[in-house]
Amino acid sequence: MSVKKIINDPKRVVEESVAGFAAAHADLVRVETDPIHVVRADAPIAGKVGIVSGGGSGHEPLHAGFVGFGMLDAAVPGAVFTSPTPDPILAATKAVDGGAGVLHIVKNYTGDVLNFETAADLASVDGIDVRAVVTNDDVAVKDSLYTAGRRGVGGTVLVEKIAGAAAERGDSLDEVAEVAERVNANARSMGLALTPCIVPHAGEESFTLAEDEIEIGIGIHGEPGRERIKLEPADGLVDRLLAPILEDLPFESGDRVLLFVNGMGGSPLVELYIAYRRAAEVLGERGIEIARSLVGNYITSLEMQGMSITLLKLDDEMVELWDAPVQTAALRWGR
Amino acid sequence: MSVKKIINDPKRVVEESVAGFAAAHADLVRVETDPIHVVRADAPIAGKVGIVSGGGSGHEPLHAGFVGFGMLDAAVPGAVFTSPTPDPILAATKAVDGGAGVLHIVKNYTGDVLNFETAADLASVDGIDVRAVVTNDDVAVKDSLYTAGRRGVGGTVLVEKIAGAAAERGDSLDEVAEVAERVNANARSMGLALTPCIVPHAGEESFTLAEDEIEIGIGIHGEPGRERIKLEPADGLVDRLLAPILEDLPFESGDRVLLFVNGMGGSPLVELYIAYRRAAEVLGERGIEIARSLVGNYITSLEMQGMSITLLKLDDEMVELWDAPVQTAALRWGR
Amino acid sequence: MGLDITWAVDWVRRSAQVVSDHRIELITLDREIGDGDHGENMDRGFQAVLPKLDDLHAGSTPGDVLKLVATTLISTVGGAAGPLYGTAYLKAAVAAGDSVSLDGEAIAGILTAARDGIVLRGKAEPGDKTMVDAWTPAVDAATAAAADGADALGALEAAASAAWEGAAATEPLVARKGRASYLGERSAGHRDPGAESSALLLQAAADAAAASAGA
Amino acid sequence: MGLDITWAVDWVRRSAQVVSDHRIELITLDREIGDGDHGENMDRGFQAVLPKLDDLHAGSTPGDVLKLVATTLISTVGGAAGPLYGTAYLKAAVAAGDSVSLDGEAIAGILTAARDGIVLRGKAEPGDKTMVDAWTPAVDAATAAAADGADALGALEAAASAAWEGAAATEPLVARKGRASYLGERSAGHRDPGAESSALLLQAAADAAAASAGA
Ligand SMILES: Nc1ncnc2c1ncn2[C@@H]1O[C@H](COP(=O)(O)OP(=O)(O)O)[C@@H](O)[C@H]1O
Ligand SMILES: Nc1ncnc2c1ncn2[C@@H]1O[C@H](COP(=O)(O)OP(=O)(O)O)[C@@H](O)[C@H]1O
Ligand SMILES: [Mg+2]
Ligand SMILES: [Mg+2]
Ligand SMILES: [Mg+2]
Ligand SMILES: [Mg+2]
Repeated sequence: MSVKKIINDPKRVVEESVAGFAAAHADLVRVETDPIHVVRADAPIAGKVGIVSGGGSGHEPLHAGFVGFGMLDAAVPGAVFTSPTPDPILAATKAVDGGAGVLHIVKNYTGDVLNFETAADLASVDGIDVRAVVTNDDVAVKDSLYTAGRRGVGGTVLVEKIAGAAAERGDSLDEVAEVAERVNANARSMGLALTPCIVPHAGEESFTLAEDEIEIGIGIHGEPGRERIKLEPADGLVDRLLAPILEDLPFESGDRVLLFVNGMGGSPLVELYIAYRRAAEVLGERGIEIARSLVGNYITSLEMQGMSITLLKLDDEMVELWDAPVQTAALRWGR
Repeated sequence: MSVKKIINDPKRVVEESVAGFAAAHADLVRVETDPIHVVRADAPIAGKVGIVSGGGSGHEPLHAGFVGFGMLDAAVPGAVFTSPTPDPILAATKAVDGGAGVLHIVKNYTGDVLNFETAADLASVDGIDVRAVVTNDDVAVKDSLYTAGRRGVGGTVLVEKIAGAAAERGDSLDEVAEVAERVNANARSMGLALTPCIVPHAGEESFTLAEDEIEIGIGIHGEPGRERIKLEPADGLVDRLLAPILEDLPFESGDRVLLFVNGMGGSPLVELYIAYRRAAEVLGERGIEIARSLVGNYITSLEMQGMSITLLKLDDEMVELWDAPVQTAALRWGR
Repeated sequence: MGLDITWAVDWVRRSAQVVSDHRIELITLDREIGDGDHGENMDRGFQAVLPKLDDLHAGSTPGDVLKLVATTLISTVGGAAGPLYGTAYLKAAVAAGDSVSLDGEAIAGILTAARDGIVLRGKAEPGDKTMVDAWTPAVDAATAAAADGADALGALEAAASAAWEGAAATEPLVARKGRASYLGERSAGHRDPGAESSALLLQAAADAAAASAGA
Repeated sequence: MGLDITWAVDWVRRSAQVVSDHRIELITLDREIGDGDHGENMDRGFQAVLPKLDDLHAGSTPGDVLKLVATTLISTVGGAAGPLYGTAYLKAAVAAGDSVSLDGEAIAGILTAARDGIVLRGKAEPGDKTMVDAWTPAVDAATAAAADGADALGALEAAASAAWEGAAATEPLVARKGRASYLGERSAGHRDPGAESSALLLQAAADAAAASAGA
């Protein structure tokens, strides 16, 4: 075995990991194995909009770690870095449909979009009302005809929390979809990697970096970024991520934001807080108020070292929904 | 800069990181900088036993991430992998003394023990009633005259949670110390590393490992373990950690346990759950009931890849205290 | 001589074989400008098709085989390639209809339908550095060959060799669709993994046709 | 000739210098059988002492300097070495008392007190592969030299050279105290970092004495 990981058969990584997740969190979720999907223990909830998200594995705790009260009703993990096929998405959609319709939260990648689309088509045939919100908050990618469009990254976590709270309080499918769209439209992210990651079945680093090089503008699939630069001190790195984020929306003096400093999986917390410190300083200088914060590894790329920063411009409803109780394996407060 | 980390000046890592932590969690803690210690926002609480822990930095979220309602009243972070000096421990002890005395939770390392001892001596001079509980749950170390004794590792997190809940419900210093001792006495841990870590000021790997080698029996200070072996599949690794744990207490059929699969900082969650799956399987075969679980990065060694497993034999009071509400940056439920 | 069910089944077996043989190569190409899973995804998909071939009933047509491939790839491959290849085989199956034997013109029609399915789902244009850059020249070559009177083998041989040229021609391109597009200019200088797998599959079709002609 | 406040201050300055010069070496030794911070810890401590030397008032004694070093190391070094060295300097300060000039016997007494302080706190015995293995031969050598009539310089030179031998002699030992003990047998073959820093500090004391004698 050439890959240095705590795994058995590389082909069974997702299956075994999900089994472990199910055993560890039996109070929150149940897991179906054929096809694999993770469902909130008490799903379906009659009259509540169901929320399903999913995508390739390797980004944990996204998405299964967010299944539970006040967030997702189901998560569909694909193979590592590979969007799930329509079957488990369809199965999850059926499992959480409580008659009020189902929202699909889809990160904007060709594969995710196509597979969720097919599943949604099949679900409507079964009479389930499905809406999809496609997250695309990554400013590292130009949103133009010449790309597959911006990727869904850190903002996805915020969309899932806030839409989840809206569904939990009884909002309709239209309302839940609307707030999800609003969060996505007001979120901007950018990430960097100090090291690549290793996909278990590939057995080699996703890209190669010299001792003193880092990748700016990486996504979450271990793919290289837009630009390779020499390593800089943390403050400079934060500034590089924040500048394009701030000018894109734009974020302006007087705005209230949620500041989300996310680890890519392999960076120690101590570093994420050093980055948070600088980000808070920059926002302070610009008169932008940090009303809420999230720091930690929430949307990752296996063992990649690096971070992403997400800014979400908040309105009162978003703050209320952010603060609402949530009870999942990876995000929990209020109960 | 040769060290690939998100840091500025290697000598200011702890200071800047704690500043970021303070800014991100101003609702939970306040941070004093001279000397550095992190105090629960509402400390001191009159009539409540104060709980202080601390140790070298680089193990985050331990300990600052556990400051808040139902857990620690203060955390004292030393330099990276270096026990704090008595001054900040003393300052933290004074800051959290609500008249009911203060419990020091100290991991068994020569430096931690000596520095906390000195601080406790100084605090008693100031009339504060201080008790210390020294955690030493690491079965990788022989507890004999020929070592510095077993190290405090994963069990420390469980001691902090459970003692914190006891203090929160109003137990006396003697009672809090007693339950803390009881948790420590019933907890056993062992860890392994797939990769070393890099202390910022040292700038080099804490030890070197070949592509196919791992260290069994590592502690949390980036120090090498007892034994170096060839990499094995996850199930075999889990078995290697569990065997000495199980026989040490011993854990027996009919026991109810808390199973804690802890990441050393750099291993993806997906791997920790694969390990959890096997651990649950082994315990099931032995008739040991997993009553509570914790999976994630809670006591780490910077970016080290690896894991530790902790088993705690539970009694009813421990379960009740484990389930009690906790509100800290890294562990939160019930409020 | 037309191509029948034997050819279709042989094509699938050969496809599974070449994809498995080139698994690492496809992973490596995808690692360079994507996320390193294309070889794994395709291999998982075709390995899943193999046992299902045994379930084909006596009177099955090439179209039935194509449909079987389509549904299996859709439900096992995932990623971008799963729905794209799935749609390709599905549209090809529709084009093949109930025919028990496919001549040059039928083959050209099937390939055209497959390519159109990929474009319908993925919205890529030629030059975007995707599998479309292997399929479009392949379709053109097969259509021209069939118009010139080529038989099914001739049409597939023309398609395969054009697909290889198309795959090679993706190397200098800057990607505008799929994951490689995130790299911008840095995507140039690498071959598109989906174009490579497309050429492999079309070559397998031609090889199966040659074997069936030789038999 | 006895050693006075000038020597004491010079010793501290030289200590800070050698610890800084050997910072990486001490880190490396500690990385091999510990956690790689010993050089950083000692350097942080002695750098913190330096500015405080300016605050010494006119009539300060060697004992005052030792006490200043003790309190500063205790509050800045941390780890195991902080309290151990801190206690060593504190006990040494007590032994030095109010003396303004220290002869060979006084030096031997001071070193003995320092070593006893380390043992009191750390409970290590000779052969446990700790700084005690540098201090104990140093104390023995200084005591013997003083008994033979050596002056302060002579006592310190004897101590320093014995400390170096003691530090070297830790290499084959299996550690039984401190972090290196966790390694068991694997700790053999490496020099103890605390023994090395002890030898460096005692050498600095001897060098300062030589300079003061030469002056
Ligand atoms: N929009 C598209 N149209 C046509 N082909 C595409 C499109 N997007 C991606 N592809 C093809 O898919 C291939 C990647 O497939 P794969 O690696 O399996 O999926 P993913 O990109 O989701 O990891 C690319 O090499 C490209 O040929
Ligand atoms: N119990 C002890 N008695 C004497 N010296 C000790 C003891 N424990 C550790 N030491 C000394 O401390 C040194 C390590 O100091 P340092 O690296 O600064 O602290 P830490 O081990 O806490 O990281 C060891 O090399 C050893 O000489
Ligand atoms: Mg993929
Ligand atoms: Mg240390
Ligand atoms: Mg791919
Ligand atoms: Mg050390």
